[in-house]
Amino acid sequence: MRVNLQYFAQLREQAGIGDEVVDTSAATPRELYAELRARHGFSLSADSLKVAVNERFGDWQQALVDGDTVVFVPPVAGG
Amino acid sequence: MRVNLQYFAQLREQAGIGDEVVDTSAATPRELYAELRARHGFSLSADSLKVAVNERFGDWQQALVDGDTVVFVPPVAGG
Amino acid sequence: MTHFQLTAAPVDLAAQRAALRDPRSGGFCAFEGWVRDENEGRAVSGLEYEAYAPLAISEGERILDEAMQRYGVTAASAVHRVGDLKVGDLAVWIGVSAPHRDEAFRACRYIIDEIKQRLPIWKKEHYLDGDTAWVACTHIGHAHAGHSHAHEPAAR
Amino acid sequence: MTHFQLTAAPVDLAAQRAALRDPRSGGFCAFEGWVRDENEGRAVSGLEYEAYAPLAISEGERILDEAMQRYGVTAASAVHRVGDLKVGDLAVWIGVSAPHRDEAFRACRYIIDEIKQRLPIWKKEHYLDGDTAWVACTHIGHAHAGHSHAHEPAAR
Repeated sequence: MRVNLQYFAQLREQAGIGDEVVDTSAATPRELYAELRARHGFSLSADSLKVAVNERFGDWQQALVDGDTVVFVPPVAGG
Repeated sequence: MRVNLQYFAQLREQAGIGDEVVDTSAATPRELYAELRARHGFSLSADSLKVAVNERFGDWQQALVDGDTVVFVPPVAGG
Repeated sequence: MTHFQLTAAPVDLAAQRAALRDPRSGGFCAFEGWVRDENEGRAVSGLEYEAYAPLAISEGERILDEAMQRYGVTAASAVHRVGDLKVGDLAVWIGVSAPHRDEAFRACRYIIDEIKQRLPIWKKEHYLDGDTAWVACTHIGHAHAGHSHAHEPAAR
Repeated sequence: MTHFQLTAAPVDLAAQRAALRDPRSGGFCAFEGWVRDENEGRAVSGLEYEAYAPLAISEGERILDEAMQRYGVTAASAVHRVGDLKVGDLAVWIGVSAPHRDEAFRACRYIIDEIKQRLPIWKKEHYLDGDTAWVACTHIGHAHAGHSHAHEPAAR
């Protein structure tokens, strides 16, 4: 399965890229984040993030589908 | 004793004048208002008014002094 | 900075706001009172404000000082129109800048509530049917020490 | 009328305000967030805001809709800057018009609180000493269903 990733803030800086396409066997966002954290050395644990799938807030346990766009959302500070 | 009066809102309309100078024997604003109410037919009772003497909020029982400027303040509605 | 003004001319909003800018301020709250097209079910065409100016200004400055002290804000100002206004016109403008938003909101709210209760300013509503009435928000008192709302009928 | 915008350009305050005018509105409340010269004791030289734009905009619109429904206001809008800002710059503008002032204040406060908690927008502070840090107001959640404030250290 192939998914699109966009990175923001700390995740973008730590990954060194703003987006990427990955081939993965991760079934859920939780599994996908564990895989990417190991690869990029992300300092943030999944507990401090939210996840968005296809431009909507999603669930860590939802089933990923080929072609999904996934964003892991670091703690925010608008305003 | 001579005091200066300025009228606003309903009191101005009912008096038909914006200000006047009166010779009075009233010792306090309360006595003065009773006298003026009788003369001008003011509909508002003293209970619904505040009094200002010389551009400050004052007391209904304070002693009036020759030359004082007195304003009876109808219910307000700024803003 | 505190400053209360009465004016018969339209308010320069950009100038009012600019006067409150401060590098220590992270939050700015403004309130505007606009002339509405109805009040208590009656269609309004416009209003006139009448003020006892020297006392309105000194009491307005006092309210701004109180807000500064109570909420620790950086700057506050207010301006109130007098004379004839039509529907949609700005009747009162209040601005507050403060380090954080909570103080800015609370101080701004305090100022408008006190202005409505304490300033010797009177409002006469003109209705579409040709009638008019002096409108009373309240007897003069402290807004934040209990409210009392009365609608004073026209004295014509 | 609800409208949430992200912009890399300075905000046109007069245009934002004008869009909220309505003859049914008697009260207008605006909030502005300004870049402050310090945060938690550190001297700040400027900030950069980064946003996940499509989700920030849809979530911003949702917050405005919620405020309209909860408080029965006439109109509400907000605009948030992205990119580099310096001390004194406007980071966020919110405006609400409503029949009465209470709804205008409460809706405006709701919107800024929710924006700070829920929008995927990130703030990196630049300090006078050359250091930088990503600042977190909170994990994403509902501001009005319990607060949690965290200061996320810089990840460099």
